[in-house]
Amino acid sequence: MSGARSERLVDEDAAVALLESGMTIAIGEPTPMALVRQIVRRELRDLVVIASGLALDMLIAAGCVRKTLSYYAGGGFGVPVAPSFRRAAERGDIEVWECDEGILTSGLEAAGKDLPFLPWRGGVGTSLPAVNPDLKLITDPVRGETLLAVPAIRPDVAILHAAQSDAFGNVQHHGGPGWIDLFLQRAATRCIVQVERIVSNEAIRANPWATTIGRADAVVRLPWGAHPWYSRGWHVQDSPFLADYVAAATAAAERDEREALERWLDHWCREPATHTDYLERVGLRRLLALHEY
Amino acid sequence: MSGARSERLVDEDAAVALLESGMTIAIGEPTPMALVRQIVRRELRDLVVIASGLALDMLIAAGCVRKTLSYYAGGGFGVPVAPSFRRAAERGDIEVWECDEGILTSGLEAAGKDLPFLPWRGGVGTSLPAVNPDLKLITDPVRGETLLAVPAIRPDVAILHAAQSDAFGNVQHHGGPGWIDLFLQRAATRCIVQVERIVSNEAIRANPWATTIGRADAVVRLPWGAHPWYSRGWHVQDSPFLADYVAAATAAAERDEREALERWLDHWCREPATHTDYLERVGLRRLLALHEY
Amino acid sequence: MEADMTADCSIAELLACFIARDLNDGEELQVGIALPIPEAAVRLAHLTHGPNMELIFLGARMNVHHLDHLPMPAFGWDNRVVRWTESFSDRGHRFDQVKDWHRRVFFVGGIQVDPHGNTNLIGVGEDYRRLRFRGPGSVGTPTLTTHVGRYYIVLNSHTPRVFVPRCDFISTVGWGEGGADARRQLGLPGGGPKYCITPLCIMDFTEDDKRLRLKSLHPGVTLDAVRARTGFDLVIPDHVPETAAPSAEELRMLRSRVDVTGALRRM
Amino acid sequence: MEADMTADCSIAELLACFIARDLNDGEELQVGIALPIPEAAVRLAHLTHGPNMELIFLGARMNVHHLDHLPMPAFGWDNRVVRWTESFSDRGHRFDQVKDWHRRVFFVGGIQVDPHGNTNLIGVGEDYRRLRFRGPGSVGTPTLTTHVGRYYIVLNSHTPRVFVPRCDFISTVGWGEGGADARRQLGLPGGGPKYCITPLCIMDFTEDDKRLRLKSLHPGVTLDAVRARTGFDLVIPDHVPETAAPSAEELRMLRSRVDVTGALRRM
Repeated sequence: MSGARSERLVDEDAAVALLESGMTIAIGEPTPMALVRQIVRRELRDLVVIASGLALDMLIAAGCVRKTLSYYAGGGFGVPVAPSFRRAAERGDIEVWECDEGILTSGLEAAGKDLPFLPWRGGVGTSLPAVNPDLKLITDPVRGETLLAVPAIRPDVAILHAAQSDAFGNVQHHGGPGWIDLFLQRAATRCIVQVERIVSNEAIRANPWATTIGRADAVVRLPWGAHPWYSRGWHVQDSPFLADYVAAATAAAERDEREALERWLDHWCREPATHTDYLERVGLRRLLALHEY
Repeated sequence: MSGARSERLVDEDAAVALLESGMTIAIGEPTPMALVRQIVRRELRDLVVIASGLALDMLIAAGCVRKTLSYYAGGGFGVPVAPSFRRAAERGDIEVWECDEGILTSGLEAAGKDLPFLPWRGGVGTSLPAVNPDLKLITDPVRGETLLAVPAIRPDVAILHAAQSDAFGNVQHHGGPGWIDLFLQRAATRCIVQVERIVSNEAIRANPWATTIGRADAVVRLPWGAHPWYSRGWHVQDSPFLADYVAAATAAAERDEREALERWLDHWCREPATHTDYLERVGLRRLLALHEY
Repeated sequence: MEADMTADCSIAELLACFIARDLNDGEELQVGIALPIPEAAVRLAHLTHGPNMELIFLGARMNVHHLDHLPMPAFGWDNRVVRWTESFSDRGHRFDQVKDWHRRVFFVGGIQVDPHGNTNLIGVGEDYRRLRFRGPGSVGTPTLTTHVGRYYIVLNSHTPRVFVPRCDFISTVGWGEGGADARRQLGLPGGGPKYCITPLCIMDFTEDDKRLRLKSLHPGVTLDAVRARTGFDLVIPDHVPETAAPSAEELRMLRSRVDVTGALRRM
Repeated sequence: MEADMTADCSIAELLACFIARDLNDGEELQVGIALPIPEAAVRLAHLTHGPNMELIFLGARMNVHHLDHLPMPAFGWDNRVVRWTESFSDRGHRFDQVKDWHRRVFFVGGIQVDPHGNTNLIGVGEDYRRLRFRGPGSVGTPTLTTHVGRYYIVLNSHTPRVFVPRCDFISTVGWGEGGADARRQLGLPGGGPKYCITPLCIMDFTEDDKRLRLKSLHPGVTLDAVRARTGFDLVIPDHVPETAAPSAEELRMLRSRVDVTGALRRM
């Protein structure tokens, strides 16, 4: 009748072009590693990140991070504390906005609701308000209880990894969107989602209840884009690959031996120009072996 | 190995036995009319209700309601204002806790989060805090903005209508759970769900993302249990049936002619001992005619 | 024949076409229940010039620009309206992304409207405990109108009982006590009411004081009639045009692809 | 042969069986990542005496009592753990029904623990801006331990560096400054920590002061060893029993139906 509906499907370059130095970038889980690698490759700087695990550690190792809103930087990939995070935090190279999951989601919810703050109980009695002065103790106006006032957290961009989307940004996760992805999407000014595959609009409408994000600002098809992390419903994590990173990052953090880490970042982040280049380096055999779901 | 998993599937009598005079009962939408009729039939009194439309008006007409947390009592079934609600409110026969949808959901969310209150912006500048002194104007501790502090709303029981459940209380709606059902479920001490059909646990596990309520306290199979209201994915509303009620309730409210209304309540609520008795009165032909989805 | 078609255009049809023309591609259009004129308007706009509009009915979000026609089942209160859904706003929490409502457009009714576009759905009377007329309640309008980019006040009648110098109760804040920064001072991020639309006329708001101003009169309606049926002094510009009639094409689209049962013609 | 089986039981196996026995049917058991002992415990309890237990891993809720065995993939951090899901807690908002957590049981680790069961995952050092050891952060433990019915502190090591008179930072409040009403005074609705479980012993809390008290010593561990490796004075009852060994049946269940790869035996 009068023009056609605009697509929100973009290519890798266009997606990364939405990210800039100095931004607050929120990184979902399952982790959108393809976009994270591009952040390293393009040498974005002074980022404020909401992230954990490999993505957080790699971005710190590559010098991209000024500040992290941090609830957890450990476990998950085989070390008690992510090595680059640990070193940078101990030296004061990065600023840490200390919180927990309930505080973080409260701040994100406040942003989504266009409220300056939300109250939260978890954290009362702990050191969190002492080490993070943004968390104010308040007396609630109804029953006089002591609560934390968590200020709104407003990321510039959320980057997420999901199972599928149509060309119009209707995203559907498999097996749940991870614990924080929807909070990030609702709070962020823009949302970029990398997906395993693009499906028809009809496929979305056939099960609209499964639509987890109704209008992503950009979707980009990046199959295996969460590697070496897992992708829900598609493949498991690549544990030996993660162990390689941890070894290199630990040597850099604990013994100031940065060579292996820089080699790792060069080989896996800086040299491959595209995600497909990266996947070719990983190798099809290795990728397919992760598919025992 | 050691006993079996307990079922949460109960019959109609056992479900209604969980409801008592004086309780705060939250009624979902699509409306669990079969349980609402039983409330009338069993003459529960002094209820505080969260409800709208036919359920609200019928419960007021039958003298069950002391107070209503009310965001909307109109439209929907063919009148600008629900007639029995209007008369009772104007005469002061019921107490009205005036709110809007955003305020109501904020109070329900506060209850689910075990917080004494949540702040909300919608309603600032309106008469709501003046007519409902429970809504306090506060100055937010972060940016000094004026907001409403909405106290937690804690229903004793939520009663809902949904598409299906397994015997263990894993409930799945079709086409969305209505705008408020999940807020009610999260806030209420107990949750009773009437469903169109019972499915196997395997059917639930085949699509766990569709599970909207993970552990209803009781589920009861009441096919066509939302009649004369609609049941998402099953049947449309029975508009002539609703018009009959409206005519009777309007005569009672505006002209003090209660005869038709009492006859209506007798015939459709007080005389049928069970939901099946009710359905027999409605007639299979009429029920099947609503199925053009 | 086309001339005939526009000549017998009903006021409801006129208003639906007026609103439709005022909606922009890319906007998110939310219509509550029992508002047939806005419901027809957003469907018409979507089909005629809104390939990127999104319609929100009963918590379901859809883009159905590609469909041949968008009939109106029971004006929003028929669940079949969700058949075209792409996603549900009630998947999570309905009000958890209000920060993005700046691109949303909404419609409100009212039992009273004051000179600054504040409206009342609560009731009429001095004493809240003894109302002369108990209204339906404010539904989601306080929350929606606080945040949406703009909204329209759409009324079924235009009488001094509706247009009052002061609402007995305010359920949605338009421009408060008046003034271009009235909403900012109250901390309301949304853009406020744009037009007030009645069976007699269309009104907008003055730029400085944000007071209701006559914008156009519907065919056959006199200025005196509007004055007589408004309970306060409207701002009247020197020249008040007639509300622009729909084009034959708009009417054809409305009647053949949206209001196929002729509900608006019978209103 | 069964005697042999219990004789070569590892400490990790002993603790998994101890915890499993302490879990009640009908409870909701949430285990975070990298906690193999609690993970084995909840699976074992579910199979042996918990037909109405619900397990929560990675935001997925399941009841898998009917399955033959519940292997432990990568201790929680392998998404295949959600294969048995009945519902997802992250469908809406993860923390929107904490009011019902009184029937939930949780497990926390810590890099420091003080005499009242307060724990620290933030870091070690006097100055938060220059920590000697930066910890991983508190994950969801402040929120979970505020609300859950009870929780267990489960540690991989028992040294004076872990058991300190005062945590440098507190990420989860156990019993605060002590006293049976310490949590009530802080407004924390949850039941607090029940046991503190280490490779050497099991501790509970005194009823009045809520101070850590030795409850049982693991086989081969002396009282002096525990005293020497605890950085403050534990309350020591007159009689301290040995931690009860698992039954042959429990061990058989654990090894054949839960820890089929022998991960706990190798710890």
